Amino acid sequence: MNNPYIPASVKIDDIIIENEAGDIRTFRLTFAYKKDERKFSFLPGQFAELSVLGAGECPIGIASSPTEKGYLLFTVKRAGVVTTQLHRAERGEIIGLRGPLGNTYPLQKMEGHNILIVGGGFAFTTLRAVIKYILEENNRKRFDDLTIIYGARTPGELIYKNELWEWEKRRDMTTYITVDRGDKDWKRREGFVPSVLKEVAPRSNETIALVCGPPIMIKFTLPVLDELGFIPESIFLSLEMRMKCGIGKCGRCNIGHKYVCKDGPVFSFRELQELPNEY
Amino acid sequence: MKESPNKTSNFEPKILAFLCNWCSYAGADLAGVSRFQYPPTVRVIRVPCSGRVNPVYIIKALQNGFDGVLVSGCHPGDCHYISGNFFARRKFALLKKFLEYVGVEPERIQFSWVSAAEGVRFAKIIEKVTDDIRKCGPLTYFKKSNNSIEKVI
Amino acid sequence: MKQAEHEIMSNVERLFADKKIDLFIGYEKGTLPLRTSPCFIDDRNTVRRLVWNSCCSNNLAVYLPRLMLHRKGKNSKRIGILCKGCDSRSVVELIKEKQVDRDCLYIIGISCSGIIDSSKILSELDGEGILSYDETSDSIVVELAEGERSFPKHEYLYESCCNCAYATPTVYDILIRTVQFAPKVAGPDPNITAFAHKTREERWRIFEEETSKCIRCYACRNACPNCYCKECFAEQTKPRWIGVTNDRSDLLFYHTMRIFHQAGRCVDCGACVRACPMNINLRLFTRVLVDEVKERFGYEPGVSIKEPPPLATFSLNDKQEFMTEPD
Amino acid sequence: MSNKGKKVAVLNRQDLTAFFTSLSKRFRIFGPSRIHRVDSLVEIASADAINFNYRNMKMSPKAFFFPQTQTLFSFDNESKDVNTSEPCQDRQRILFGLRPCDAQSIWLLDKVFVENTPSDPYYMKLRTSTRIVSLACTHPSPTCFCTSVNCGPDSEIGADVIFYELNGCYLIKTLTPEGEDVVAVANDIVKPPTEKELSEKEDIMRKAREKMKRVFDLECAQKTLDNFDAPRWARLYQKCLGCGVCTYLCPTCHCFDITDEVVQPRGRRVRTWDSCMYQLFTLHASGHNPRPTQKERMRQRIMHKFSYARKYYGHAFCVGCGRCITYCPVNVDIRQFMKKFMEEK
Repeated sequence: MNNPYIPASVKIDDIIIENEAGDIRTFRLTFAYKKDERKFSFLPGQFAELSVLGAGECPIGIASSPTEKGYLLFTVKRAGVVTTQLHRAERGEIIGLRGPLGNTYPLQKMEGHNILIVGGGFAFTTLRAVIKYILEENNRKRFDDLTIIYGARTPGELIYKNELWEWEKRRDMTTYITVDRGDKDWKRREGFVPSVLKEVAPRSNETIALVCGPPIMIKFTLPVLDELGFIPESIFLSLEMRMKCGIGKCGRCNIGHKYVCKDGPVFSFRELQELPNEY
Repeated sequence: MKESPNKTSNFEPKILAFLCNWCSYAGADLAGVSRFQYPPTVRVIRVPCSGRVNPVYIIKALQNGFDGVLVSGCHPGDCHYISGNFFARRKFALLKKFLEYVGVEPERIQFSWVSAAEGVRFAKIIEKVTDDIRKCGPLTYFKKSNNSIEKVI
Repeated sequence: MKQAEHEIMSNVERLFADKKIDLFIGYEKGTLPLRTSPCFIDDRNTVRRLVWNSCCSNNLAVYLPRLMLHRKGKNSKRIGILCKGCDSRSVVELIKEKQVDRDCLYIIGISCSGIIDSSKILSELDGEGILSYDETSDSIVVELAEGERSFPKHEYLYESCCNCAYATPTVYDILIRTVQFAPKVAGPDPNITAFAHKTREERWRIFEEETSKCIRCYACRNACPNCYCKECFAEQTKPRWIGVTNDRSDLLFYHTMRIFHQAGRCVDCGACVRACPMNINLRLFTRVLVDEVKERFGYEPGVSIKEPPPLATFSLNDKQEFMTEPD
Repeated sequence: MSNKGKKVAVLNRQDLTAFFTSLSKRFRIFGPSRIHRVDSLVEIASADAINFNYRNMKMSPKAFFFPQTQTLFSFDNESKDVNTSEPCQDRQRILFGLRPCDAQSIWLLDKVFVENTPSDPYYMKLRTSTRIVSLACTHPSPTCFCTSVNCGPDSEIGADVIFYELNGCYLIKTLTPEGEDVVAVANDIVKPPTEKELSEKEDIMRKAREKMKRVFDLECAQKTLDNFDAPRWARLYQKCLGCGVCTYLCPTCHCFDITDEVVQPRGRRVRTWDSCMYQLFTLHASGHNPRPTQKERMRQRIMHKFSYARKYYGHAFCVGCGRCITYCPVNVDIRQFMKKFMEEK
């Protein structure tokens, strides 16, 4: 009987330091054993528990899309005990991975609709996964136009920079990148994500909005989406809670009667309105 | 608590010593420089003052396999921070009494004053502490074992 | 006892009427026989809930640090609190440690003649349903299905109350003198001295056996007014001092350190002993520090606000007989 | 409780020892016995070690399936290779003398650890190797309220075999196939029940049920319970100390923590009990805490047992054993809460 608590071993192929402060790193992991890789089929929006033996586990969103074969990307900010150990890990080390866990972005519901992606800070990981999934050639035609609004506090805090500049040049999508406070050689937009969203004002009919970011950004983004005419059923949020088991048993990550690790992390705003606002 | 009667002399105790940077550490340094012989059973942690030693460190040491702990600081009045060792003296008085009361051999936790010029005194204290703890034998009843049986019943 | 109750109620009513306090912490009737429960009164007309009898066991000072934190900055009036002798000593300790300021409190002191240990009576009744209980000046009368039984109070007191030296509160704004029945003269506790005379191995076996009953529920820590740390050493993760399991050595570590953190601060109110669901006799180990501090530094916690705590001060000629001298 | 279809038999009191000796050949038997004035479920060698006049065990039986500390796997801290060999479980176990409320609590825990996929292998290993023989309650204690949470002194949910204590003999009802081979051991010493014994059992149970008048009605308390921001939540939590007594002694509380513990050179990932009443239970590494004060935590404990669990598992996660009432240091009484929810419209 397979044991959901035993992590599969994965090797760290590459570590990319994403921001100037150096406390956000992206880990490129490959499975040590082929049978684990085959079993690990996932879709954008899901997360996994990265496990460092001797330190513990932490839930991190899968930043790579299933279309990127052969490796998995995880972007980790140094915050607690496990993430500090992860940031001390070097290339070639073996760490543990448990997953895929949680539900995915509503890919069927998004088909044939426009997609608006609103991201903030380093919570852009699973959003990157869904963007890469949409931009895949045979997937791109299943979705209409794609608008991305992504912001961070300072230019140094932006993650996946080279991919951002690339997306800006593409014609089959529109990308708005903003920072709260630019520095001297920041030529692009400046301003908070919600205000940029109000200024850009994408059409709301036939559009699904995916939002993921720090609680403060979500608090100000939702009213703007409401003004623009987005109905709660078509706004999807990816939430972050303290998690341990990841399989709906340890009772820690619930919002009302739903477990964020099992029934989430992606919820429609309609669902969240029915649940008590304790998150 | 099975008290292992390992009183034979070949038991080499492992002792942790918190030495205050200004006096005891310098005293230990002097003992080494002047080639005074003392048993190599002591691992040293340098602390700014004997007052900096939190009892949690001492209990943590006993739990992680040390057989005894020595805390050594400046003589009362010599403290670089004026009153560090005075506060420490009160804290250690209570800690020693409490651990002795609950059943830890009093020789396992020892406190001393060694000034920077007392290399000989430092060597003699280490010898005395090592003999005392060798008499007590290895510390088994406080040590954390990694095959701790779970109460799975 | 009834007369003291009325005095408390009238005082609290007057305090609310004069707008001196906006919250009063007292005791209300418990839902279990021989038990009362802390209650928080915030307006005049619920003052009727307050009770006073020999089963008011909880130390109410435990709520003050978190209430102070909660009220910082808001210009709220004073907090009223009912204090027995030991509770008032806990309040003095909290004031001394800057967790509570004196002018934020309105203390109604009540001299106490010892609190009944309801588990002693209940275990004698062997789970018999108690319909109701009443109290005379020196005994508890319990009404059972088939008749009444009376229990003389001084035989069923908590150990801390048996040799309590501070039946009258050390700090108060109003003092209510109940009929004074003095507990035995405060002297060394017989079973503590009996424990002290055992051999070292025997004492350790008892210490290990008592702490091995612990299930890490932290009731002893959360019931103690002195344990107000925001993050307790037992739950720290950076660094992690002790393991989270109920491994024998972690339990020894936890209890050794939690008890030692009360050195020179513990007023021996017995709240930890009452709170422990596994009946660990914690007082057997906490009491030694209270006696040692009294004997070595001549200090008794919770008596005077101005006297500094023993470990926060020192004297040049503190005894140092325990120091190691090379022979 | 319908008797049809379920094998019922009667065992004389004196034959109990014989019943136990034949049982202990195949099973490890755990029964109630009083050690230092505390009733607990411990391994017993013979029938006379059992003490029958107990109200209920202090510790709930969940520790037999979901122990307070359980090693998930161990690893070598240097080479980081993992060893997932679980301790082998030798002979089958019997928990004898569980009260019906505790038996029902195990049925509820099965919903979390077994039916809620992916199922938990550690719990399954201990659960499948254990059979539950419950003993119906004849005189409940003042803190019992099982009749208010659709459980009862003779509830058969969760038990494999149930014993009813009559005067002079025991009426044994086999409830599940696993229970059959427990009773099969005593086939030669049991006899079919007579009408007198059956009616005697009925009125003993009726008397026990009457002793516990319903304290609150779960259905109508449910409606007002979901009012998440009702002012009463602000008054109920104030006296709670935030310790873990109620959750660690509760038979249906199943929250746990997973941590790594290293004692050089070996390490292990261990699962330990945790409590929603603790401050660090939901604290994020960023410092954000969705349940910052004791008000949210007390609300979570009540709501999870009486509202969330009903929506998620279809059954309230409370069996009315009363342990959280008896052992709370400040006498927080969950019956009082539920009565208040019922009275409030």
